[in-house]
Amino acid sequence: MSFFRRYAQNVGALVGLAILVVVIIVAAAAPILYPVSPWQGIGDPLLGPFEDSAFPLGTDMLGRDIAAGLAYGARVSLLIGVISTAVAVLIGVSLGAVAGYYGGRVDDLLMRFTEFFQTIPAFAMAVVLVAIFSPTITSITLAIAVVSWPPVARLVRGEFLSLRSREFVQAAIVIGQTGPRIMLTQILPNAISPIIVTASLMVATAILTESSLSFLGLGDRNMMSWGFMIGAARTMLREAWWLSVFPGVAILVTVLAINLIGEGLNDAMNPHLRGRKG
Amino acid sequence: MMNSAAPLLEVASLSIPLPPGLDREYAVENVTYTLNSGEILCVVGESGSGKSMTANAIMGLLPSYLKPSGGRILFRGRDLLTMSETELAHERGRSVAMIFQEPLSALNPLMKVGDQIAEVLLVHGERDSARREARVLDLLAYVGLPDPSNLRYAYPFRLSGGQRQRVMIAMALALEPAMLIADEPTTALDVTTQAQILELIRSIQRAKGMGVLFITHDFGVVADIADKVVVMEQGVVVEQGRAGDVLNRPQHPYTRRLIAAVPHRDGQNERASTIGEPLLEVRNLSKVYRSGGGLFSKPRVVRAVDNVSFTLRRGETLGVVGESGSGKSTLGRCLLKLTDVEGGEIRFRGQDLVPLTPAAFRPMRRHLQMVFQDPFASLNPRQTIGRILTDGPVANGVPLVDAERKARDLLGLVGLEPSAYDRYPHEFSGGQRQRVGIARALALDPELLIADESVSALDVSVQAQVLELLQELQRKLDIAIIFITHDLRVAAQVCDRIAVMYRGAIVECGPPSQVFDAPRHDYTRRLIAAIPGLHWDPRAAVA
Amino acid sequence: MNMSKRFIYGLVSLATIAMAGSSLAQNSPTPGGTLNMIAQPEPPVLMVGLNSQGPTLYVGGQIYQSLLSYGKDLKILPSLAKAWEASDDGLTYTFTLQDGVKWHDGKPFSADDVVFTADKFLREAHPRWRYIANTYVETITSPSPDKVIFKLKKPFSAFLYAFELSSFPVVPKHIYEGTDYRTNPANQTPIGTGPFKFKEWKRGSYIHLVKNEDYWKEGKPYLDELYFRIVPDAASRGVAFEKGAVDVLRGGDVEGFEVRRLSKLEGVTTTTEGWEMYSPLVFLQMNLRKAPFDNKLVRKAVMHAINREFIVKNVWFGLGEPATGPLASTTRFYTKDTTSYPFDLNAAKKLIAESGIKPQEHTIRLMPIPYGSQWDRMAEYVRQQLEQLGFKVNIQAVDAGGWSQALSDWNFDVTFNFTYQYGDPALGVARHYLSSNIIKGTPFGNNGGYSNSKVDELFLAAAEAVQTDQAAKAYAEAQKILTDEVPIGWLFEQRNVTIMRDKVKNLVRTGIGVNESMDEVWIAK
Amino acid sequence: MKTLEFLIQRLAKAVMVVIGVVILNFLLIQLAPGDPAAVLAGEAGAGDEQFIAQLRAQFGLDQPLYVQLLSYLKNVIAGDLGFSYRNHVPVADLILERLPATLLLTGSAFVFSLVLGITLGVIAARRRGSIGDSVIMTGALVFYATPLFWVALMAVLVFSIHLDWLPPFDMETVGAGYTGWARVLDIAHHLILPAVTLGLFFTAVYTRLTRASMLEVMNLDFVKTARAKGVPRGRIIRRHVLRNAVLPVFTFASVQAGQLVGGAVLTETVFAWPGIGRLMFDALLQRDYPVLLGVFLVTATVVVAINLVTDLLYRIVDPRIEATG
Repeated sequence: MSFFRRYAQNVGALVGLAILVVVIIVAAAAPILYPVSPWQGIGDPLLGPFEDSAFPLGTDMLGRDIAAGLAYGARVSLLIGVISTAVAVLIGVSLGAVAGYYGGRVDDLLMRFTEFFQTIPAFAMAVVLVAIFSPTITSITLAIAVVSWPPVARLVRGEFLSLRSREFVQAAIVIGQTGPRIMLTQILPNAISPIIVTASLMVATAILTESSLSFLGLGDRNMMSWGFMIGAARTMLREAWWLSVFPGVAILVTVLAINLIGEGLNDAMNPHLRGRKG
Repeated sequence: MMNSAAPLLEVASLSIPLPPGLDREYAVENVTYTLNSGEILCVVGESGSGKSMTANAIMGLLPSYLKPSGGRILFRGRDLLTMSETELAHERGRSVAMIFQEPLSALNPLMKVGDQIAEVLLVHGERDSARREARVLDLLAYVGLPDPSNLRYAYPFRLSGGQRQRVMIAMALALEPAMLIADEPTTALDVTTQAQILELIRSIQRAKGMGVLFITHDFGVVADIADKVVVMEQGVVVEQGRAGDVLNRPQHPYTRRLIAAVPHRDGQNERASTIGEPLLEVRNLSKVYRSGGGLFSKPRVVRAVDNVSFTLRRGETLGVVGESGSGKSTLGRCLLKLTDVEGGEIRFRGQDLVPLTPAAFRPMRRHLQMVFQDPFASLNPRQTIGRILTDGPVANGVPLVDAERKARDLLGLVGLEPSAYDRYPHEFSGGQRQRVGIARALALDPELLIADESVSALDVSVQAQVLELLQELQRKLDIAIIFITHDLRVAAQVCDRIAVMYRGAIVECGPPSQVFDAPRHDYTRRLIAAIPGLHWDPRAAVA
Repeated sequence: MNMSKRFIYGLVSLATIAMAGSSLAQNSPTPGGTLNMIAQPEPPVLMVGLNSQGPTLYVGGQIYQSLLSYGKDLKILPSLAKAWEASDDGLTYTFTLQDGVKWHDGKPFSADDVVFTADKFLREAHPRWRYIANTYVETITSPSPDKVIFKLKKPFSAFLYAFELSSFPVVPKHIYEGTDYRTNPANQTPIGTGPFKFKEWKRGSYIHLVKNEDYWKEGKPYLDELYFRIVPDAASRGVAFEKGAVDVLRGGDVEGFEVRRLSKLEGVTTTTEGWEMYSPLVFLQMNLRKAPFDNKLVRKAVMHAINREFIVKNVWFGLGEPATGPLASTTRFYTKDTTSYPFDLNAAKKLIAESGIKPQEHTIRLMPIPYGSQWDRMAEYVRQQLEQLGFKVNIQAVDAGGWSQALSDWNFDVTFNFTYQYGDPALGVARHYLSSNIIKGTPFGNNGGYSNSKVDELFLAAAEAVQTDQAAKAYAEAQKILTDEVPIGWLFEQRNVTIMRDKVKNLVRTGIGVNESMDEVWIAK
Repeated sequence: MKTLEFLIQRLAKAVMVVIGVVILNFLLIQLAPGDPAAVLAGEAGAGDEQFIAQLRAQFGLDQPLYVQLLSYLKNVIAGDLGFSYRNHVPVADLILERLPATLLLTGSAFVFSLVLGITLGVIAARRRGSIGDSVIMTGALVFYATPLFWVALMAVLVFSIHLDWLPPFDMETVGAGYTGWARVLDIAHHLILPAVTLGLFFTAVYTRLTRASMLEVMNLDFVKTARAKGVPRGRIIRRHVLRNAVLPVFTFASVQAGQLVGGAVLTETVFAWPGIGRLMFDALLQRDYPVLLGVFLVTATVVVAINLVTDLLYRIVDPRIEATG
């Protein structure tokens, strides 16, 4: 059965994909849907949802459109999620691959280094990094990447360690391929499915982390993000619930969708684990 | 409730359909056989023949997606298929017991073996812990395990493969069931251990008068223990009868083919070991594994390869035979520098390979190639056959066009369709994959080929074909082969000389006739004595 | 009118104030009870001499006392000094101390403590006092145990306003003399002269003070115990008040819209009084060293472009008044006779056009002061308005450390800041405009780099004026010049609201509000 | 047997990791703009350059970096975590005062999430495909996707404000003067909301993990052996599957233990819990570096200690470790 057929059999995964596609479309079309900057107060302050048809989700204390904020926030969340994950995967795969393939001292050294990062609570570390380098979208993305690579490194190391002793890798050595080439063309393609699955879940975690950082006031002040919206409105929860409920739901739904996709990918890529249903 | 007139077990027209979308409709179709008390019935067949399926059906251990669609399984006249799970659980372990192929994974790693045996007694109503303990000690002693009073506190990982299987047998015997199902119980074991376990099963069966359903792929084992034989192919019983009849006068072509493929000594293959010039000279090669060293304790040292010396000539086949842990595979890895070496020399065409750095050795690798054991693990599942075959030449500087042409030629040489070039490994059977593995090695025009258990994972008929291919290629290309195997019969069939390894050292080396007929070392003698079906001549059966 | 005469005899009957309080409450004080408050953020230390942040003063003000206090009308009131006197030339100030004052450890309080505090402790540890002491004070002596004499080098009209709690907390000489003030372990168990003694500080949880039985005012304080709770989350603080866990919310404890909600609750009283001494004034600090803010017309345009009414109404939920100039309208010497800048985007755009600046060529870094979400909202609003003038604006988020550093090193384009007035422009206002105060290293100097010798002269003249009307004239002229030149974009005067339950009586009595010793506070049963 | 040696080896490794973490953090913090002296001066309301220079000298900030690092390391090894000039107390006192609160919070959250997570995971795995399974797994997925701070805010809104069941913040009733069991109960009452909030995400993680692990173990050969022995299903789950299935969950949980402290930063803020998570955050914003470093050091030590204990327990639970380790 093809990968896509297997994926399509998973209803949850399809729903997740559909939601994510909608989020992506909204994010991409934000400037068309809402040509005015989401920071510009264009309505009366604190309009409730559906009070004014021009602002179906209401406005905040400065009269900014919540719906526009959500649309632009999707861009930030996805951007940070995807890029930080990409960077983390890059670091994790490089270190994990080298450690797992070469083993011995190199492995020891790299894993000890990884341990340093794992010993420090990831979120606390992210908070410190962002605070130190001042919160910009770059520093936030990098901080999330820096705290999320260790699990990838461990995973990749494990995969490489076990794949390295597999016979096709031994065969590649015997036919005279060089180490880097073996890692890249023989082992990596075989380790890629768990990496993809992990990466998809990391995107979700990164979005959550960004929102938590924003909640603590460590978001990029020039980028409208969901976490920022909640952070800015959380003290008004009881006065103007819509300010924090809508972005909260947006995070929940998006992260949920990505998790569903991740599970779908996992099931589709590891067919031997299937047959659980029914 | 017991019907003493009925046979112990009667499988009648049993059919189990496979889920849709697979290559055949039924896992087993219309299978019928009977087993009486005091009898050993061997179900024999190759992988995918459905031989284990009936056993699992009897125990009610089929995976949830498989449900028998027809037939009956009568145990003492009662149909097991209509029993509830509770009723079945009541019978399991008490009336019917089962042992499996992999004793390590079949035992709970976190439970002491004594407890695992005692659990059978407990769940079947023995509430008195002192009686349970006494029985456990009895059983452990009965299956021939040393020092039962200590051993019952051991965890499975502490035991050897043979000991684990003995624990499994003790567990199966705990309530003295009327029937024992043994699903390939010796396949994962060394040949000498296998002989002991077979002997144990046979003696218990006789002593207790049990009926044993014994599933195996090995006709040698069948020859050793079977009273009755059922031969299965593709889910269907093709032939059954008394052991002597089936083994010596096989009727069905498939049975005949299987028996013909059983490896055997082939005296005609023996050539003078002086032909050709020396290609590889190994002198005093040693390899030591250290493990578990700490601050205060000395590391455990295993001399995996201990002072090994031999010479290999062009066009010669040297068999390296030994049981697991004998160091035979490590020797192969040392020769290819897949692992570093403690001491000694490996002179290839006069040059010592030992001191070479990996980078310096890489250009020479093309001369020394290897065919691996596992046809599934040795091919990169993400690469096409073409890519697999061209990677080596390309890595050694051959232009891609030339490499591709050569690869296509090789496909023909190893007997594969040209269309195989663009397909992926999973589209091929085990034997075909092993042919690809051979082609990959040959793509580099090697002078030395190391075949590490290259046919062990294959079904016997496929094994015969691959062995034939290797021999034919060797004749054509004049390659020297080091043939590493645990199976003396296979070595005897293809090798010019045989080196027997035991605990890292070569204890005996010589032409098959000498090793077989006049073994000098005690270990060799034990090894030969343990060959299953030693006194049965398959050639005579199909002659 | 001779200035010294105004202050010649300041011994005002404490009973007057107490009675004024009780007459409002319409029943008489009953002793006993516990008052629950919130310290937000948690003070780093309670030793007021080492830290003068709001919460430190709030809690420390119950332990430590200063020589003087100030009424809601900024009238000088006695505290540890029962009388004070200034010489006619404005160069000698004599303080007479209260009788029978004891430190919390039982040691008697005397003029030696005051001299030590002024000459040693605060001169080393207190940045504002050290400036005053080094600039104006010649000698500090105590001729007798109840008298302290300050001799000045030159007249300083604001001198008597420098003895407020945050500027001049009196510390015990016998504990601090000859020690490293910052690492002295006694900082953890503060010893003062105030109505309440330190009992326990469970960091992150609460600070517990208990009644000082030996307090120098007979029969005071009324309360038995004070709890200052630590509740880091603003919403939780609102809940704490609502649930009755605390009885008082100090200005800034909860955000503006919460004030609106909580003040409507049953049995709750609010007041904006008690901040007269500080009268915080919030302003936009522009860096005058760089384009475009080196251009006066641009600064005027900015003033026109920002709707200060909108800020007060929507960002601060009405808790403020738009500012008109450098002085808060609640303080002395304030004048209305200045240039005003009503909200007018067109006027602003016209000014930009006149200035010759091309706004689209400027990317302005706007650095909000990291003191909470309302400041962030204000930054977002200011960005929005500056963008309407055509500037590109980047908000540069910083934490307190980064803000302080950037401002102190003049490494900013625009930021917010605020100033406490401390009762006299010489103390709270002049520092932001004097060219002599263009110094690195402090966020509360003349960080924009404004320099006008006329303004310098006027401020100096006012500070050294012996006559009040001289000072008033000089300040009026300075305000005129400043509002024309806009060295700083004055935004609004904060109106901090103290919210309390009706049963809490006499809480806000003076111009320093809740920082005042709560020796007159009582709880109705 | 070899346990002592193992312990010494692991301890040495643990010390190395902690020192590594200290150095890493120390260097990291040097990258921060803004120095503590400037912040202090800022808070004091004014400050001249001389004043700040005096503060810098007092904090040792005028020394070269490597000297600061070396002297810090030396002090740490001697058990001295430095002096917080902002709070005017030794860092160790400050942290020790706040550490128990965090240990209590994270410990309760840890136990809560493990117990609940494993229980739900086992139920879901046993009833695979049933409605119960779907409900549990959907719940796990939702809590896995909900921001922690959001859950915290909602929990306060519902359980404290509307229902008035649980106190919305604080660790105990201030000024109530409870002692003995009354105090324990009081603290427990206050603990419920923050611990559950902090634990929910991890509960979701452990539920998913346990279920997957259970299903995997259920497919292993020895489970088949147990069935072939006639062991009833309930006993198979309890005696055979569960023990093997929770081992990876425990490993994961131990590795993740540090993450709870990260989450505690948020929880402690919302629930006014007087722990080190908030101390860390405050110290960070106020550039109180000795405290920040101290918190990281203590956290790392706790995490390393948890890992060590887990490893030791593992050696008891899983006999195979000793042979390979």
